[in-house]
Order: sequence, then C-alpha cells, then structure tokens
Amino acid sequence: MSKSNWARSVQKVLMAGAMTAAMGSSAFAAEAVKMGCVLPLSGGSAAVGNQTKVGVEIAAKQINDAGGIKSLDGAMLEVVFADSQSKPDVGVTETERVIARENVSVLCGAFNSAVTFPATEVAERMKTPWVVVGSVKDEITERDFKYIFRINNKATYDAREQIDAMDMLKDEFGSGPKTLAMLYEGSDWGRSHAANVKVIAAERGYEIVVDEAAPPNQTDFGNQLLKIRAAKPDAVIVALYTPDHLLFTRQMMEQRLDLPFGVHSVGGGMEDPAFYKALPPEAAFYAFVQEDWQIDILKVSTDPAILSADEATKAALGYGMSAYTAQGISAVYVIADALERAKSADREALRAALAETDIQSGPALVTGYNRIKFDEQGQNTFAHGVISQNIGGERKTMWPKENRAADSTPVWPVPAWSDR
Amino acid sequence: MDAFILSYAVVNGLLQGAIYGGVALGLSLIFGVLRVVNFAHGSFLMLSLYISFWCWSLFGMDPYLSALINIPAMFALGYMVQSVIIAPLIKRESAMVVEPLSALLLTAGVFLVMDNAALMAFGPDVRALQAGYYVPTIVVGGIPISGQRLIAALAAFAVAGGISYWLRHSDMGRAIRATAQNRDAAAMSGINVSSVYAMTFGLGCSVLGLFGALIAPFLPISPAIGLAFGIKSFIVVVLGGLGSISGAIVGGIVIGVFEAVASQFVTATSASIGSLVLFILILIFRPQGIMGRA
Amino acid sequence: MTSPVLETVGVRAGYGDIEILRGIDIVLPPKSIVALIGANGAGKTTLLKTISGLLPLRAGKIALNGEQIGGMMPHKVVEAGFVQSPEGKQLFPDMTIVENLMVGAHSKRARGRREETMEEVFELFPILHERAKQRAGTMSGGQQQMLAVGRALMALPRVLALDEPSLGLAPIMVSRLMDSIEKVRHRDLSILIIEQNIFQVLKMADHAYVLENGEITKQGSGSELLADPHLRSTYLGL
Amino acid sequence: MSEEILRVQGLSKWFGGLQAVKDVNFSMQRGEILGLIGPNGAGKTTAFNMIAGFLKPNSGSVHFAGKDMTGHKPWDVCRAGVARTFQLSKPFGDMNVVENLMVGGFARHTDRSRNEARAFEIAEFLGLGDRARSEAQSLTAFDRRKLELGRALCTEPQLLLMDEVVAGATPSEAEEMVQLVRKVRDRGVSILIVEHVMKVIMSLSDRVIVFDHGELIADGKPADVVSRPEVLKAYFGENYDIAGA
Amino acid sequence: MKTTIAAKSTRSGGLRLNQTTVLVTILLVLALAPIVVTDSFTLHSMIMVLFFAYMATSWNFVCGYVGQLSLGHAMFNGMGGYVSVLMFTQLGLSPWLGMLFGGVLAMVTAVLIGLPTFRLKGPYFTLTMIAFAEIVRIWIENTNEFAGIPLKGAEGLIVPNRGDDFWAFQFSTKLPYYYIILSFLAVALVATAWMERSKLGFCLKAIRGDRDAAEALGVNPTFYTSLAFAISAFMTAIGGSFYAQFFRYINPERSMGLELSIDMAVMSIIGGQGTVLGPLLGAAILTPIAEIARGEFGGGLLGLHLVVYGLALMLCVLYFPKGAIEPIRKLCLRYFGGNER
Repeated sequence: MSKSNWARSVQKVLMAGAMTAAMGSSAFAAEAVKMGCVLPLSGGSAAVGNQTKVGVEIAAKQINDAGGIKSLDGAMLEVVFADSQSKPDVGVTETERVIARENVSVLCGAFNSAVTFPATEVAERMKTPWVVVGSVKDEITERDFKYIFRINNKATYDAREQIDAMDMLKDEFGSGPKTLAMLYEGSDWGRSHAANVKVIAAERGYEIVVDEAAPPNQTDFGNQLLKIRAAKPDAVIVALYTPDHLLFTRQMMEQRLDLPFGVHSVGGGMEDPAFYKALPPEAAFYAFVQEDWQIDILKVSTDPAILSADEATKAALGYGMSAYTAQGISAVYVIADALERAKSADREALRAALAETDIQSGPALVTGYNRIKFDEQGQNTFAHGVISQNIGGERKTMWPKENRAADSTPVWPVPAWSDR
Repeated sequence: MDAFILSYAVVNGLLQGAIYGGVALGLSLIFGVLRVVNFAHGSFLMLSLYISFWCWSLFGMDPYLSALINIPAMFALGYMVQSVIIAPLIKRESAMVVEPLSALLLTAGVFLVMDNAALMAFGPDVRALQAGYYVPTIVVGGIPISGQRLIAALAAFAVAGGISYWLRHSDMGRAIRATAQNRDAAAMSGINVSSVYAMTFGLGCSVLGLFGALIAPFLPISPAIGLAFGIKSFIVVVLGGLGSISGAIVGGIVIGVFEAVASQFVTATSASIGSLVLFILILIFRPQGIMGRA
Repeated sequence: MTSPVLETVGVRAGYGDIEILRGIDIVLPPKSIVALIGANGAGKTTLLKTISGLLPLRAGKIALNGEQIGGMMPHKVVEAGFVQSPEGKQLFPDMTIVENLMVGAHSKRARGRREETMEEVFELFPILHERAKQRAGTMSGGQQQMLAVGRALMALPRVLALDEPSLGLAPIMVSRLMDSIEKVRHRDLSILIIEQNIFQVLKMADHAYVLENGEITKQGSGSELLADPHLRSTYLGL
Repeated sequence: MSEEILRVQGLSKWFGGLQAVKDVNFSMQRGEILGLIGPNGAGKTTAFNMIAGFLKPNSGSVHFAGKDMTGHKPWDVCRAGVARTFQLSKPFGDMNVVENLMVGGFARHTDRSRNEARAFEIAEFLGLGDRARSEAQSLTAFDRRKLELGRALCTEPQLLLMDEVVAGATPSEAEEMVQLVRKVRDRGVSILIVEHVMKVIMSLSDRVIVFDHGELIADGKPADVVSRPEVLKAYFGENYDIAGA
Repeated sequence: MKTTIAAKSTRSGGLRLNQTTVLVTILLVLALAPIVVTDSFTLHSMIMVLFFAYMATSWNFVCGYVGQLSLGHAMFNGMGGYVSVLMFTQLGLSPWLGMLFGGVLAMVTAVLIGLPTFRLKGPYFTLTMIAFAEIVRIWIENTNEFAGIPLKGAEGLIVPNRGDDFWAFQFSTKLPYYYIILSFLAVALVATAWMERSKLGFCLKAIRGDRDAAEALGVNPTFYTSLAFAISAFMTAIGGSFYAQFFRYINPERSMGLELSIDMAVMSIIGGQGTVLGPLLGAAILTPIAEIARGEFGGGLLGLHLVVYGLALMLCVLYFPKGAIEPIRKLCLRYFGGNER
C-alpha cells in the first residue's frame, strides 16, 4: 500500500511535468474541461477523501476513454484535486485557488460539512457551480444559493430513514425497540445526526436512554459499552468514523453485549470497506447500516460502467466500491451530463444545465437513487439512503422495502451472542 | 448504579489504565534520566503498531511474535534519535543543565516528521489486524474480559516490574539511575554518560515496541493514533510523577479507573475533561505527581 | 627521579568565552599527597574538572603515567586511573551506600575487583559498612564525604583527586577524614587534594601549589608553605 | 550619621534538618561598609538571601530604614531601596551593557530616555563606557561583575548587598573593584559585602561580622576581629596556632 | 544557568534605526502590493500569510520574549471568534465591537490561567497550556447551548451573510480584508517594537535572561508575564475574530485545536522568536511551503508540508537557535553595514 501511494505521488509529479511541457508545445484538439475537486486528502477524514478521489478519477477516466464530452468536440475532463486537510480555512483557500488559478468550470466536494459550508460560499460568490459530495449539513442547501447542488441526503433525512426502518420492521414483525442508546463521534457529523435522531425519535415515541458522544480516536470503548449495558436499551444508534467504529464493534463482540434489536449504524465506519477487512465477519453480523448508496447495487445493476468502476476501485484501493467512491463517480457523471447539455464549459451555462438536471438512468445512479433532480435550493429531492442488514457477512438491502432483493429477509429481533 | 456495574467499571478501568501505564513507561523513564519530555512518544508507538501490522499483513507473522522485531527496531530508532538529534543539543549546552524547552521543541519536530512521514508512506487509511487473529474473552463473575487487553495489561505490570528490578540490580541499570541522579558524578565514576542517554532513550522506545505488538491485535491503526496515546501518556506520567516507573503504572490506573467510573455518571467527554482538570491541578499543586518525591 | 604519575603542562580551560585557567603546570610524584590551595574562584575545581574531562581542554597537555588523557571523555579518564571525589555532596542520593559504591566501580578495570575493593573501603570507613543499605541522601555530611571518597576509591584510582573533602564538616569529622586519607596514601596511590582548611592539609601534603586567578603563584613542600608568612597574609589580609 | 539603615533580629533558617542560620542579630548604620565573612558553608549566603527577599526566614525579622521587610518579595525589597549582586554574576546575556543597566533603571523610572542616559552615565562610572553597546555575554568575567554592580546601582539603592565581588579577579582587578566600591559608598550608598578575599574585606570594611556554622561569632573592627581565636579557628581549623603568625 | 533557548535566541533592541526602516519598508510594500496583485487567489493567499504572521506575532509577544512555549494559544483565537460571532448573531452587535469583548474575555482568561501556570517551568508550562486549550475545545465541541447561548458544539458557528457592510465586517471583495489584516499586523508589529523598547520589554527580557537577577532588580515576574500574556491573548483573540469574519464560519476543531497552536509557535520559532520581524518572516516562509505542497501535489504527498515544518524546526533548534532572521540580519549587516546594535 505504501509503495503504491509513493508511486502514485511520484507519477503525479512526473505527469505534472510532462503536462506542462505538452501545454507549452502543442495545442489540444479540444480544450479540456477543468473540474475542481476539493477533498480531505490529509487530516482526520483523509481515508474517506481518498476513496472519493478514486471514484472521481475512475469516472473521469471512463468518460474520457469513451470520447470525452461529445457536445464539446470530445473535450477531455481534467480533474484538479485540492486537499482541504479537513480544515475550513484550507478548504476555502484551496477553493479560491482552484477557481482563480486553475480556472475550473465546476467544482465538487468537500465531504466535511465544516469545509463544504464556507467553501461553497466562495463558489457562490465567484459564480462557479459546485456539486456537493458527501456533506449532509442541512443548511448547505438552505441558503438560497444559485450555484450549489447536492446529490446526496441531508442530515435530517438520514435520521428519519433510520427511524423509518425501525418502524417498518416493527410493523413487519410485530415487535421492535422502545428504548434507544446513541453513541456518536463528538464532532460535527455525529453530533448533528444525534440531534436529528433525538427529535424524530421523540416524535415517534422512542425513548433515548443513553446519549453519549465520544471524542475521535478513542483507545477504548469499554466505558461507553458498560454504560449501554447498564441502561439496557433495545437498540443502539451509532455514528462513528472508521477507527472508532472498529474499536466499538470489536469490543462489543468481546464483551458479548446483547441488544435485542441490534446495532443501527448511520454509515461512517460501517460503510467503509476497510472496516470489514479489519474484523472477523461475525463481529458485524446482524448490524443495520444506513448508507448513501445501495450496497448490493452490483447485484442488480447491469451497467458496464458501474461494474468496471468496481473493478477499477479494487485495482486502486484493494477493495471494492464504497458509498464514498460511488458518490465520487456519481458527481462526475452528473457534471458530465450537464456539460453535454450545456455544450459549453462556461460556468453560467453549466449552472443553468445543472439546475435542469433530470437523470433517470446511467452510472450517475450508482448511488441507488432512481432519479437525480434538483429543487430550487439545489437539493436532489430524490436522494435517499439505503439501509442494509448484515446477514452472514453480506449487507443486504432491507429498506426501502422496494429495493429489497427477493432473497433478503431481515433477522428481527437479532439473536444474542450466545445463540450465534 | 449497582455493584455489578461498578465492579465492571473498575475492571475495565484497571485493564485500560494498566495499558496506559505500560505505554507511558518509556516517557517517564526517558524524562527521569535525560530530563527530556519526548513529545514524539506517541509517534514511536504509532510506528511500532505499523511494524506489527506490516509483519502480519505481508508475512503473516503473529503480532505477538512481531515483538521480536519491534523491540530491537524501536530500540535502534530511539538510540539513533537520541544520539543523532538530541545529543548535539546536550553537548552544545553541556556547560549548563539540559534545557528542557529546546529538547521539547526538538522532539516536537520529530513528532511532526514521524507522524506525517507515516501519513505519506502508509496513507491515511485505518488498518487493523484481521479477523482470524483472536484471543478468547474470558468471563469472570459475569464480567467479560478481553484476552488481548488482559495480556497487554499484565505485560504492563511485568515490564514495569522488570525494568525496576533491572534498574536496581544490574550494572547498566545502576549506571542509568546514577546518571539520572547526578550526571557529572556519574561521569566521574567512569560511566559513559552519552551512551547511557542513548541506551535509556532506546530502552524507553523499545518498551513501545513491545506494547505496539501487544495492542496491535485490538487497536485500529492509523497515523493519528500516536497523538491520542501521546497526550494520554503525558497525563499519566505527570499524574504518577515524571520519571517514576511505578508512577507511570499508578498514574495509568488512576486515570483508567477514574475515567471508567466517572463515565458511568457523566458523559465520557466530561470524564475526559475531568482527567485534564486533574492533570492541571496535579501540575500546579503537586508537580512531583503521586509517586514522585517532593 | 621517578617519573610523575600525573603531569599537566600549560593547561588552559574555562567556561564559554571566559578563560579560568591560564596555563597550569603541576606534577604528582608516585605515592605522594599534593595539595592545591587558593581562594574561591581561583580555578581549583576548574582544574579538576578539566583533568576529569568534564570541561574541554583548550590548550596544554595532561599525562597520566605517561599516557595523554587531555581531552578524553570523562569515563575514559576514569578508566585510565584518574578519579575524582567531587566537591560537596555529589552523590547519588536516592541510591543506597552499597549501590553508590558499586557505581563507583563501573569502569571495566574496576568492575572485576569490585567485591574486594568494597571490603577495603568498608575497612577504611567502617561506618559505611554499618549503614550499607541506607540511602545516601539521608546520611550526615561527614558520612556523605566518606562515601564520596569511598566511591572514588572503588574505581581503583592511580590518582585520587579530592575536592574540598572537609567542606561543611564539623572539626572532629575533618580529623577523622584526614586520618583516613593518610591511610589511603600508603596504598599505591597519589592524592591531589583541594582544601580551604589549609593548615591541616599542608601538614600532611608532600607538596603544595597555590593557585591564584588561574595561575600557580607559589609552590613548595607543605611545611615550607606553612612557614610562609606571605601565605598567611594572603589568607587573612594581615 | 548614626541613623540605622538595616536591623536584623533573631534571623533563623532551616533547610530540612539543618539549621543554616541560627538566631543572628546585627545592624548597620547609614553610610557604613559592613563586611560579612566566614568559612564556606557558614550561612553567609543564606543570611544574605533572606535580607534580599530571596528566602523566607523561619523566624526573626529584617528591618530596612525602620520598615519591616521580613519575608517581602525580592522586587519589593529592591523598590524599598535594597539592591543586591549575585555570587555568580547573572548578566542578561543577549542584551547589551546599556540595556542591562536600563533594566535596573526601570525599577524606579518608566522614562526610557532618562534610563538610557543614566545607563550610559553608570557605564562610564564603571569604566565600561567603551563597551556600552557590547552584548553582555561577550564581556570578561570581571566586566560582568562590574555590570552586575552597575545594574544594582541603577535601581538607586540606599543599601547595596554585594556577594563575592572579587572572586576570580586578578589583583589589579580586585584593586579596581575596591576603588569602585569606595566610590559607590561615597555616593551615599551603604554596603553589606560578603567576601572571601580577606585583603579586600580588611581594606574596605568599616566593620566586620563573622559567621561560623550559621552563628554570628564576632562583630567588630576588621583588625580586631581577625585576631580573635574563634575567628582563626573557624578559618583554619583546630590547629591554627602556627609559627610566623 | 537557567537561560532558555529563547534567552539565547534573541537579540534585543535590534538594529534600532534599521529595524524601524525595515519595518516601515515592509509595511509600505505590503500596503502597495494590491496595486500589482489583482488576482483574487493571490490576494487570498497573502491574506492567509498576513493572518498567520499576525497570529505568530501575537504568540511571540509573550512567549518569544519570556521564553515560555505555549501550545494553547489557539484557545484565545477561538474565544475571539466565538464571542464576536455570537454577539453579532445573538445581539446584532457589530463584530468590530464584538472582537473587543472577545479580546477582553481572552485577557481575563489569560490572567486567570497565567497566574498559577507561569511559574511552571519549561515542559510543565507547555503541557498545562495544551491541557487548558483542550478543555475549552472539548467543552465547546460538546456544548450545544450554554446559559441560553447557542454554542452549537462541534458544528461550529455560521456568520449570516450581510453583503457589503462595513459594520457587519463583511465585504464582497478580498481587498478590504487584506487591508484590515495588514493594519492589524502593522499594529501588532509596532506594538511589539514599542514593547521591546519599553519597560515591559526590558522586564520580560530580563525575566527570560535570569529570573533571579530580574527579581533583584525590582521586576515582579508574575506581574509582567501576566500583563504580557494578557496583551498577547487579546491580540490573538482579535485574530480569531478576523478569522471568523473572513471565513464567516468558525468551529472548535480548527480554531481551538492543537494544530493551530503549533502553527503559531513553530512559525515564530523558525522565524526568530523574541524579535519583532521574526514571526513575520516565519509565516512568510512556512505558509507558502504548505500552499505549495498542497498545490503541487494535490494531496499526493499527504502531510509533506508538516514534515518540512518538523525538519525546519529541528534544524532551527540545533543550528539556528535565533531563528531564520539571524543569518539574514548578519548578511544585511555585512552588506549594508550599520551598527551591530
């Protein structure tokens, strides 16, 4: 892994050099369309940023290999990556750089809401369209901005869907949780998710008996697990990033903590492929995961672009597509679609085209949505998460019910550790 | 809160606290002898975790077995950091007491370089030793105890005891203690002070080599893990008494049990604020720590 | 004339940009006691530190039994046989007496004979034997001074340097210590002693140097200097 | 002329089990140079530090110009008019001579240009005029001592406490320092001086007090004091009585 | 004997005349720079350099001159930001006034923290400051509301857009921000230059040089260090307000985190702590390194700039204890002559 990272970096330097040389000497057939991509490539969320980056690269390559943007005489897509380091100020600076210096036509990113929020403001001010990837903070598409579009869920949707799934299972099986524990990472994402869950859970008559935030990079979850054990909730809602989610899950297994209605994760660690590489499969059995794409889409999809994207992801990262990779892919295809319709790399034209987006098929829907169409605030109203349950090591879609495969039946309530 | 949960919390706290203590041992030892606060302490642990990971992932080596590689590797690295980076500083300021602040800055530099070089080399992905590797959980009085954590906790006691015994009863150990107490007098007794310094630094780091191998089986590994343990180690050794071997273990257990019990009453976040407050109070009112002599 | 055990020629040393020793020549014949006297700050301790290798030698030569030891690392100097019992209470306060003594015999040459040497030291200072397990820091000033000398002896010195052994001691302890030092000289050992308590030390010294401002201003046998009215005036201003 | 500037009463200090200063009483008149002598470890520096506010006495009192200064902090003692020098001179190494002196001036005046002018004046007075802009760490040991004295003078003291001013100085330097101290006294500053070099003490002091093992064992004119048996014994040990005295 | 590295690392007074000339020249060039630089990104980058220069200068005001290493200054940065933003959003108070309140809060905190901690030596002080800052950060991150004030925890605070409004501290172009941070920096530099020559500066340098000797010369170390610490905290808080207004967003992780504290200290130390221009130089060297590392490698070599920071820090401690400004000063002396002092 280390080797490939180094190799890639070196390659990049060489490529940059070659490119400068090429630009000096010859003109391109059609001028490439530059798109900026601001992601946390170092810092706390670097792993996620990297997976998204791979998705963006794969999609751009697929489009370019297929002849580029046809309405622009086969113009190539050129992606300029910028590292936000998960820091708002760096993200903003990088956004400025990519817009002013690299002169990109469109931007995407930036995963961390803390970065996306101020960075999209720069884009709005500089009249450059931005396709939000991964950030769920509601306010991002509630500011009457004209240039900001979001394909994925808002945070409040995530919380509602989790509770929806519980309600659905309750109806289906006649039993369900009454008391809930919440364990979440103590930064922006985890905390805002918890706040949303609290509101919706109260509305639907669930009682929150443990409400526990954990600072990132814990070395032990024993104390939190014990607290959950003492409070005896029926289920736990978890919002943790990969390292903490791993530790939590491992310790939960070690400590044989039984919850009748299981673990409901809102993604984070449990949608990271690295998570499943690092644990014995039984550790995550019966866990519910809410993801921003449909994990078993590869089974249903026949789209060659999606299938080859999975192969390409495996080649680049050593594991298959994740929600992050998928979102990266989706964003690029949405942008390409807009470019085709705009017939121009001009920012205004592109903005107009994006606003008109209505995708109902193709690789842009790798995320499992059946449509992508933005409302006047730029939010994709067709966005939804998909909740799967881990059955025998495989995540099988359970919610929405219409996405459920024929052979998928939820296990509800979940068996105790001693019965597994 | 019932007695079962309380005793469960204490067991958890003891296990985790002993591991904190074990990880902090080297920091305390190095400070006790060289008067250098090694800001890069956590980075050495991080590197050691990675060595264990790579040994397992590339060669399928048992993580506990990889201690045989980790310990000498970390010893060599520590020895080198001392003799190449810190020794010139000590030499330059040989006419005076080693200036703790410049040494802190140097090790802060080492921290920045190590953590970020690891990020460059290994990438930001979280890694963990996989699935198959598993020591069973034992259940005592209804309380499940992770086998891997138990091994690491027992090792902390063993290593602390071993180092204390070795410091007391071996020639090199006595030389290290003598150097810690009076550098010039040690030199006048025929002790090669610079080699003692390098040995001590190496030893302190090799303890991290061992613990890297012991906690790799249950801890997710990322370049950022070092700082988490590093800050914890500072708290632990200040609490126990900088420079005291038994103090590191005692400090670790105090913090471990404090956090475990406190987080049953308040949130874990408030408990961690509590341990920071404790840390500040100790520094201000009892800078020698619990076990240190006034 | 027998060749000297220790000889310094034109030794210069100091701290930072301040030169404290401005060319010191001293000679120690075998089995002799040589005293170095002079006011505070005259450079006596600096000279010992320079010979020990704790301070860099800026110019000059230091020979021990004909071997050049100038500029060596301190532990090498000890290995060569020049051992200093430092001024004040430079012990290892948290270690026991036995441990202090064992550390004294850390050098390779001395380690092999450690047990025997310790017996000899105990014979010389029985009090150390009685308190073998006591922590050095808890002993009285006189006992600490004995331990300091004992620890230096553990290194099997060829030249033993004593820096103000009587500092801060009650007169009775000083006499006892001086007696012990007298005993030590009968072993195959030369002693270089720094003292403020000049009368006692001059009585026992074979030869003495008077150090002023980093220079040797006077030298002679102990009795010669004792009889020197000038010395008295330097010390008392009379 | 007989105004009392310093009175020390029943001053005692313990360090752990060791009593470093035992019930010491003495006083000083304005304009006097008082020598404080005694063998190493006699408690001179401890007493000195208690007067200057660096150590808190266990018992006893220190009155300066009629005011009780016992246990006051060093900066308060300084502002009350008592300045001190250190045995190991402590110049502020990376400041130059004038700047070092100005620190002293700021103890009393905030006006920078006044302090600077005054600092140059003192530098001249010390014979450091030509090195006024040199970094303190580049000075010779003796110049550093003079600088330390000058810094103390800049605080405009009424009483100056001096610790071992000629240690390590050549005879000519020692002579220069003696002259300097006399000139300081002529400016109306009273001086308490701790010194090892007897020649200096004898020629400078109006009066001498002797410490041994923490106790004050003699008080009187220099010539008288040094001929007292207890003083000789303290200095030279038991068998001080030798020929040629 | 207790001289710190800082003690050795600095020169006082400086090239008195020359320093003023250099200072004025630099400020003039910076003030005129926007005539040439019209590109918004370059201007943005320059604002970031000036911002970090300002932060490092604020840090240097106490830490550089007293020779203590504070790795908790980000706490004051956060306070300034939070107070000004909250006063603006909750009370409608102009950030220009709000930042003063933030500064005062930071000052009071600094005094309360400084009194017990400033007598701690070396690493003990550093660790205590880290702990204080972490407490504040963790507390804010986990507090959605405190006494009716919506702190919004880790989510951070958003400054509502008011368009081009001077009193709201909001401008549609970069230029006003550039001149604001430039004037802040100018004030900070002039304040440092003034402090260096005033009683306060002499006292601080004396404390750093030798605490005992300083005390003997009438300097009450607690008083002067607390005073300088309070001023430094005030300046840092003003910087925090600027940050919050400039990005119109502030969150505890970034604005109170250890990394920002390390940035401030490292820039100051590498440039030359305890000098007027050192921190400016440090920021001018290091900020672009980070930018270039990011720009050139686009995240390909993650953390490269921090490796460079670390190496530069080690080199400086070992070989240029007086910071990068020292060799430059010597060169200037050689080529342009002038008094050593």
